[in-house]
Amino acid sequence: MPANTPHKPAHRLIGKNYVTPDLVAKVTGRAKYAEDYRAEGMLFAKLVLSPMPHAHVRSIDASEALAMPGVKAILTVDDLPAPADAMTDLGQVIPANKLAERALTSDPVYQGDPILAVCAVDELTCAEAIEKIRISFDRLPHVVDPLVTLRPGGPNARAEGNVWFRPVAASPGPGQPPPPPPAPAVQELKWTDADFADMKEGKLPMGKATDEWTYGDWEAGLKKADLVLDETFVTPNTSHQTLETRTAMAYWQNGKVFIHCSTQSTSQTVPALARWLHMDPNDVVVISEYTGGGFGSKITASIQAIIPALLSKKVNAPVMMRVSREEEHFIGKARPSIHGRLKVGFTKDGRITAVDMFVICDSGPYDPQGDANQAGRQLSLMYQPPAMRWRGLSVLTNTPPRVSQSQPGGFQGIVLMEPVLSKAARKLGLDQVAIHRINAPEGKALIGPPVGGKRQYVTSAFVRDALDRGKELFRWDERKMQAKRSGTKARGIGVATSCFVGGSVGFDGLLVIKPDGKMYVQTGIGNLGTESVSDCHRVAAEMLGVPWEKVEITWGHTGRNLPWSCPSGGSQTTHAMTRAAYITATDATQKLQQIAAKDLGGKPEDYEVANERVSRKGGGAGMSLAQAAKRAIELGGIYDGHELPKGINKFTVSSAQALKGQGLLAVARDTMPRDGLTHSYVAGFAEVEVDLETGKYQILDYLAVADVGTIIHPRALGGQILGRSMLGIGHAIGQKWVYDQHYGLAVAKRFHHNKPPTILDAPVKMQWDALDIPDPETPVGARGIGEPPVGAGCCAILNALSDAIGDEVFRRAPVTADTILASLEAGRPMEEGLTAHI
Amino acid sequence: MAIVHDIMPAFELFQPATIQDTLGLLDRNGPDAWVLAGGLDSFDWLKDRIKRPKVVIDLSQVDELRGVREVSGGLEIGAMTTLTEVVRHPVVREKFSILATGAESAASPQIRNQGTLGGNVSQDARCWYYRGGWKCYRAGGNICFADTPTAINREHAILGADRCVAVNPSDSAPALIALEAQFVVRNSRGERVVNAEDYFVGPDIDITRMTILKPGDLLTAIRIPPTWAGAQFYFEKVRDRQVWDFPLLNVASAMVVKDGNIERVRVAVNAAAARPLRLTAVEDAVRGKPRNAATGEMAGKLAVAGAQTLRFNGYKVPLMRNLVKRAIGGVEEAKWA
Amino acid sequence: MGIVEFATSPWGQTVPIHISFFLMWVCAIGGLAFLIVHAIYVQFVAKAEHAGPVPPEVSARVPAKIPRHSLASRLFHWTMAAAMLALLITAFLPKVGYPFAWVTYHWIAGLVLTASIVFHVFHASFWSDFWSIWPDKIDIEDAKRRWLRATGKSAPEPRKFAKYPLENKAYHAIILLAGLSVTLTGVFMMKRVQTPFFTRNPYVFGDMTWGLMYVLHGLAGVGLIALIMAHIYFALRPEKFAITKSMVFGPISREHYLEHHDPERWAPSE
Amino acid sequence: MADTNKKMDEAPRGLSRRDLIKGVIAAGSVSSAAYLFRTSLVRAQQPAAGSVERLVTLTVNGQQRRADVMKQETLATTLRYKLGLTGTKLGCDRSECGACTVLIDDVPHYSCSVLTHSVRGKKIVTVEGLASADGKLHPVQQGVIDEQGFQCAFCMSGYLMATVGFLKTNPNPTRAELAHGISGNLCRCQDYDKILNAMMRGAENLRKVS
Repeated sequence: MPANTPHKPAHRLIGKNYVTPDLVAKVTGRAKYAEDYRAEGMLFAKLVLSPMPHAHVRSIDASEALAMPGVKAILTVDDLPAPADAMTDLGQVIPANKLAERALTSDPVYQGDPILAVCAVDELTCAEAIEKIRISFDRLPHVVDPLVTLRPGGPNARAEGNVWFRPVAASPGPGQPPPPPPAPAVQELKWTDADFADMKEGKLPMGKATDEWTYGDWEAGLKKADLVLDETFVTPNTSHQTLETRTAMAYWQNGKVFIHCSTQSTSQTVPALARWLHMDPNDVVVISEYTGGGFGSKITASIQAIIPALLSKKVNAPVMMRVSREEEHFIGKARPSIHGRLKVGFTKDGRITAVDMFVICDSGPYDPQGDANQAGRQLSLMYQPPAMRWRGLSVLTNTPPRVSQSQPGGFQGIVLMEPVLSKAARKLGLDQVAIHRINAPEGKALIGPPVGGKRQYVTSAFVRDALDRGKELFRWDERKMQAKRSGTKARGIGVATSCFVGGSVGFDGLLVIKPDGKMYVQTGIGNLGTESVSDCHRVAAEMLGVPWEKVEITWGHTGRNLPWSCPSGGSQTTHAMTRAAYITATDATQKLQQIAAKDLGGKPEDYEVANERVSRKGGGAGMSLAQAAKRAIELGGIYDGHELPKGINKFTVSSAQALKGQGLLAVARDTMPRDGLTHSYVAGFAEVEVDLETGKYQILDYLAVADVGTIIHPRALGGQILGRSMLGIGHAIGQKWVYDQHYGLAVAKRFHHNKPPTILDAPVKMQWDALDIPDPETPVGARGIGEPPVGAGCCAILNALSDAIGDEVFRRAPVTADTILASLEAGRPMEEGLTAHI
Repeated sequence: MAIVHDIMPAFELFQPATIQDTLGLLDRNGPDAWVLAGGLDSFDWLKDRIKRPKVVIDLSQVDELRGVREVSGGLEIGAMTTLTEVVRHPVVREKFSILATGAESAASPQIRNQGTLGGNVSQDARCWYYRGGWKCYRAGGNICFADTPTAINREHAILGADRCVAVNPSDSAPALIALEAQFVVRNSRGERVVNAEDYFVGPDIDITRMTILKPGDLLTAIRIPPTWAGAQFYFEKVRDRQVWDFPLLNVASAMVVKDGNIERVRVAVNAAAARPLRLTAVEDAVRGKPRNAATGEMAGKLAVAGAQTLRFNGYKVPLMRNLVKRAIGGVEEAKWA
Repeated sequence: MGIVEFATSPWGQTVPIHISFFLMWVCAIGGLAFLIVHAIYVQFVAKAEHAGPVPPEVSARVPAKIPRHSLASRLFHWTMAAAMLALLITAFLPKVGYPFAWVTYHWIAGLVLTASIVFHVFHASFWSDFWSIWPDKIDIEDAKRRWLRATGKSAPEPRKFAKYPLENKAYHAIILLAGLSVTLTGVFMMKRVQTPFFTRNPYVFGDMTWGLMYVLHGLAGVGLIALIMAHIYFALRPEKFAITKSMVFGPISREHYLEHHDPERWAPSE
Repeated sequence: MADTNKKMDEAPRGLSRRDLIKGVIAAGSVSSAAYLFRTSLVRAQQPAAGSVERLVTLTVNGQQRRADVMKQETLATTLRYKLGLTGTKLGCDRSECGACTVLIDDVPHYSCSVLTHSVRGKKIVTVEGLASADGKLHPVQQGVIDEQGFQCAFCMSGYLMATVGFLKTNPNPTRAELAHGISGNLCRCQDYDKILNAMMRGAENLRKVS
């Protein structure tokens, strides 16, 4: 629970707890998730997944199945529309990636790749039909370990090769604008046996990389360092394992397809589904009022959501495709693992002089992941090395598709660096907090490699304040004095800092103040439990002086005239959509002022909006919002949405047009300036107790202090901070994949195999706090929080473990009892450091 | 034939009300019959469509199989008594607390509310290859996928392996062995009573079964003699997650100490082999010795003699050594200033 | 119920894993049936063969005892017999409902059998008359003659045997085939269990290859049940008992020699 | 078709349970139709001891509900697809996550792993049965409102039922005891700290009213 519940007394709503509009439906079980919908005549679909990690489907014989009573149809890759190009907001065409994932395939590239779907009157019939289908495969070479495919003569995960690379962009013709960056392609890359020599002493081999950037003179930096550490660390592949699987139900009506799916975003899911279905976005309706978790795996639903849609068209009836937990393990996406090796130079007082970073990202069989590069970027921000070289590869393997997971890449970067930092602190005899503090970013801190000759910087950072606040709340210095050993137990404390992108810009807001005096807010933000779907609009209510009880929010159904909102992922929403709410409320305020001026005389700026009224500054004449709304309808034009401003997204335009004439309509796009890239930060503190005779450990205490700008909704913020901290803690204590490399098949497909933490694995005590210092580059001052707690949670635990039992125990996460016990027994790291998926 | 999981195949269901009717049904259906107790192990097999019994005999309605009865200082626990009922039973808590501790460490509250003592001791191996439907020795095939150069086997056996290296995951079994419990097995031809440790079979004897139960057999009750009532007990389970997880290893011991010396003792471990192991060599070695750290050390070393490790389960040797050491010698509690 | 049992491989492919074990009953019963039929045949149908008298000058040259099996070959035979019985017992007793820890005994006996066979092949090839155990032209011809005479047709009288009767030779050929199949596949199978010799690795062959090996091992194995039954049966038959004794003590008697063997084709003590 | 879709468009706006159930029973009977032409898997035998009827009456949330139940059908399936009580969620269908937790005679069970036929004559309570008829929330539900517990809430109904069941055996638990009592449920948002706040508050609310 919050150590102290901070809030801004100046605000009426912002910074205050409240009951979110979706909560009662949730506690009563009335909240409907995709699978909770039923329709007369609804049919069911079931997937058939590839039993092989890499194969070609020679033939499918479904005749016997289709002859069974109750079996309606099967769907294969031949029934899918061709992959469509994507179009950016700027109208830039991104050509379809021929190697990208499709909903179904005849060339499975991982165990679990969906091959076909069967549609029948019920699931039992589906299952019995599937067992009558004969599929003949040509098995192809497979690889599930990124290092194995890089070995000389190692197998490739795909015919095209085993690594992603980006071809050099063609130089623009004279007077031509530079062409869009070329799409990444796959090629074969094998290292030499000499490259692998390092593996003997447990170091990550560093052969040819496909990508590289540098800034500063990193070689000189390492030379002049008082201490240079060369450390290898491996982070785990972890499935998102949202509790709700990506079940979807679809039906057609008057040429439109209605898709009930599990998605993080609402508005943003429409163009995605439209592209997969090769349809006009206006003919796609997304219904998702409640989503059972995403963590990055459902940012715009999932491509398999088109399967029930296509089947429904085929059989002319609603089709429900319930995705089982095991199917979710395969098609549900995962965070890519990173094998990393860092050479880091330190001065005596702990300041980093330079970082030389090498990372291998297991990108899975499909789209290239940005994690490798993002790991370097976020490391460069979090620890501010004056000079740095980053080299990386995105390797293809025959394992389930990867996608962003909370703090994508940033997490891995932090996890590679933190153990090095705390080891350096021990070697240099420095305090862990001190070494974090001296390397922490402040103000407009620099990030990443130069772009156009100049390094970019962030909007703001107050990490030192977070460390100081945490140090005090956690009674760090007191705990440092404690005994480290007693009986068969050892205790240790750890601190870690973490950062990530904290918000984007440029999205729309849309609201209507109606003659009933209520404010009707339309939102395309997804409702996946972050509460931003309602939190962000508190800003508009605050600014327009509307009591929260008089705010009606419409969300979760794109048939209900929603604006173009940001994707609900990557910690963008709070930042992007409080800005959109702010600009929209500003638009409403101006219109109210103009209406008041028209009716009551004077200039618009003579009027102010407060307490459900627009009235002359310093008291006097005014009118209620209800009256103003009525006038807006009479005035028409810009006031009730008959005229819409330029620059708003076409998605928003059609929604606004549908709402015109109902009251005072405010609609605007966030075009406000921002100097720097928005990032958020968390400092995590942990204490652990290790049983030296069993290797088991318990997390006694955990504290996270967040630097996320203005606090909008304390309880939701606390939930995000501690919830995402737990996600990181899960990576520290147990979450993993397990593969048999001979067959290239997963043996761990169940919760009790993959080990998502239970309530009893959570720290005995958890606390959170937030600085509540507004970000100077955004009007409300709020930044996103979903991502940075993850790395802090994981690494505070790892560092506390090293504090308790030393540096010679583990070389990878998760750290489990078997590793600790075996290593303590042998006095050196006993785990297989570099083998994937153990 | 394409593979599909997560849909239970249709089967014929019987819900007999008496043991007699149950035995009749078992006889009539022979190997086609699947006995359903709590169902928490069974439903995995059925939902994965790996096991396809024609007939499922659900014991949920057989009241004779439920409940804890006190008999001559000891207890008779019906096989269908839920783990929660066992854990909460006053006499179990008072006299045989090790059984409560063991049973309570199993799975999760909901599972203990439904899972039965009989089911817990009779559950199948949890080797993830076997459970994944891979046709291994235990599944009637001719290979062990868990003991190969590429196998991931951190949870597998260090003792008593024979081709199959799976372990028995029961948490209540070692406690029952320590308590010198007896298992009552009935079939249409009559009743037989076996010692707890003899209820389980290893792969050397029968590679496809975990227990002595054959088609037609029914475990009806577990008897706990007064022998160890109120003795000094020790139970510890080491697992990855603190709830809903199987043991990496567990140990149970019952001990009577007279003026500092171990007078009588029984100790058992599980998840070290395909059957819960009673450590008779350790028992003989420590009998009459003072209960102290030294005796514990000796017991621990003796316990792991002859252990054979696989690629990833080497840690189980020190783990078993230390757990037995604690069970015999006692634990040194941490004291934090 | 098929002869071979199939399973689904981890990749979802159907592969053979071993024979159906009902085949062991088929062989056992088949073997038994053969004994009974043969016993009846010999008792009631077969006419005693009266070979022509041996010229006295020839018989005079025949010593009282004619060595039939060298010590080496006798030792080999009995070692192999012991190993073979051990193998059959360890293989099939658990299958018929007497479970015990059989695997270690089985592969040890298997090694003994393999070693003894290797020894035998060398010994037979270089130290004893290698060809004496293989059927020759005369054997075939005489077999025809016997058949014709047995079926009441006229044919010249078959000659006496050389060292080994045809049945003996045929049996040797079959059991050699079976023996080589089980031992060869068996040796590979040791890669699949824990032994002091190799690190366990079932992946030296593919699922399909292994499956076929298991089938071959099984077929040869159950085949041996019948073959061994027949072998023991003949060893105990009164008219063959002299030979059985010779497998223990070495020589056969002058009388037996003169009655059954053709000094032209098998000259003793050479 | 048309009015079906109308109904489904309204559904998020919360259509009355009775309406939904009508639709669902209809849907249920459609999906059951497939079984009608299935013959028993074992050779036809005269009703032996313990043979079961497919039509059963269940006591759910105080109501008697008739349903046509397959032999292998789990309680979760019956509740969700035959009786329209979709508040009970399926997170894993493998008794691992607890999202399907319901009370059977006041004891929390994973309804995904209970044969519907085995609960004939037992008292079943689902999340829909917690609030009183007049819509007043159960004290434990109120605890969630008071503390804004949970995030995506897919696990919530399971946690509510596990907590309500646990509090019947221990009405005044410590935070640690409660955590242990509801440890059979998984939250992937891992809002465990806030969940415990909410459920401790719920326990307090419950003690106040009783």
